[in-house]
Amino acid sequence: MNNEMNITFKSISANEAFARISVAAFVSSLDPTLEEINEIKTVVSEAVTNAIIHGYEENPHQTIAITCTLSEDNLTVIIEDFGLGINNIDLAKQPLYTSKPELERSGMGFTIMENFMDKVEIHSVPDEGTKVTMVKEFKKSKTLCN
Amino acid sequence: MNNEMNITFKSISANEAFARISVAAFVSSLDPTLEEINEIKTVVSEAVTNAIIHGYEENPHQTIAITCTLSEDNLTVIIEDFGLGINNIDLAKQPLYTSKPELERSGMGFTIMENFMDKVEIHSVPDEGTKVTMVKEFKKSKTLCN
Amino acid sequence: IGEIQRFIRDDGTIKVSRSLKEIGNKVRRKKEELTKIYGRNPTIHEIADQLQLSVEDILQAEEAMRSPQSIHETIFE
Ligand SMILES: Nc1ncnc2c1ncn2[C@@H]1O[C@H](COP(=O)(O)OP(=O)(O)O)[C@@H](O)[C@H]1O
Ligand SMILES: Nc1ncnc2c1ncn2[C@@H]1O[C@H](COP(=O)(O)OP(=O)(O)O)[C@@H](O)[C@H]1O
Ligand SMILES: [Mg+2]
Ligand SMILES: [Mg+2]
Repeated sequence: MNNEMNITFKSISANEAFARISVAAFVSSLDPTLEEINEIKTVVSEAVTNAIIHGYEENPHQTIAITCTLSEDNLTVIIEDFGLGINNIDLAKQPLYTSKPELERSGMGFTIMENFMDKVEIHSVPDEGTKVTMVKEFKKSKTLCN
Repeated sequence: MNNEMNITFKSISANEAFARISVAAFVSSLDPTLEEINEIKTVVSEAVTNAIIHGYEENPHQTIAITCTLSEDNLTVIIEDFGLGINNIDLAKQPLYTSKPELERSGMGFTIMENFMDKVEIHSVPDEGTKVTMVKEFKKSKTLCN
Repeated sequence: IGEIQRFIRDDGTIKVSRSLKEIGNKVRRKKEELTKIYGRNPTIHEIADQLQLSVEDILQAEEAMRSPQSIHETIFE
């Protein structure tokens, strides 16, 4: 069964948990494993944190949007902000690269997303915002058992 | 800190759990008691079920929208569908009244909402849809501790 | 609604974070057991069925295991 949801929320760090739990709850109808749930939670947290810290530089009055689409055996999550954008996407994706070393960022956000998801696409326009599209495939064998 | 979120999702009964968990996760920044969380989850379930069963008569291709606003010590939840609407709101609110006795509905949805929430407002236009606005106040003493 | 709520009602609200952690530990143990039996990671429904919990309970317990600042952790403190 195809399914879809959208959430929008303010750029407040307390909403990171809300976003993570909402996406996890939405995905649970696909009957994922705990590993898959935790991977999805982690990538949602990374992308939402990026939007808050980098996209909006911690201005709490901005909006973050998430769209999730489920088809038979895969999930697409799109996480979007309308903030500063990324000048050099190739540089941003490099492991350990961070533009905010003073905040003790690890620079591993995009690397984690690429590891846990089957596809990660970053679309970003300076001063317009950033849209991260991620796809995760769930094993057919498992979903067929239900 | 004021906070706000919106969610929209398809009128599929699997999304009832998603909606309930999302609203609970959002509210948890107010540091509610477990009882308050359970009350909120229950009213969200009742209103979403009403939208699916009555508003859309189980057509799974329609959309339900929820908006939550948090201020210092209260939560406003608005649950909206764009379905059949309610002809007689006073009748609909009566305990035990149901227009679908064949589905073994209890007719207690609105009564439960009125019991668990501090304010319930129903706005409905036949063939346009139904919007249920609910407010819950949280005890000040508790939220001040944060 | 679920086992967690019942647990809390029986035990008093103060222990909520501990009871969630206990459920989280049960979930981890059952997960390992089922992984051996099935030869793959069990799904969230398979774990829920075995423990007679709801999927919602499992999600809540997993979130509580996730971080010490978890929302559930602070509910009664
Ligand atoms: N939503 C965003 N808006 C603007 N810049 C971003 C965004 N997400 C990531 N970036 C840029 O990409 C860099 C790398 O991101 P990431 O791998 O998550 O590392 P970190 O967040 O630890 O810096 C960030 O330092 C930032 O410069
Ligand atoms: N979203 C809605 N759209 C259309 N009709 C509704 C909606 N919500 C409630 N109703 C009407 O109000 C009646 C009472 O609702 P409720 O108290 O929840 O009882 P029940 O759902 O058990 O019938 C319903 O039987 C239905 O006729
Ligand atoms: Mg990051
Ligand atoms: Mg009802």
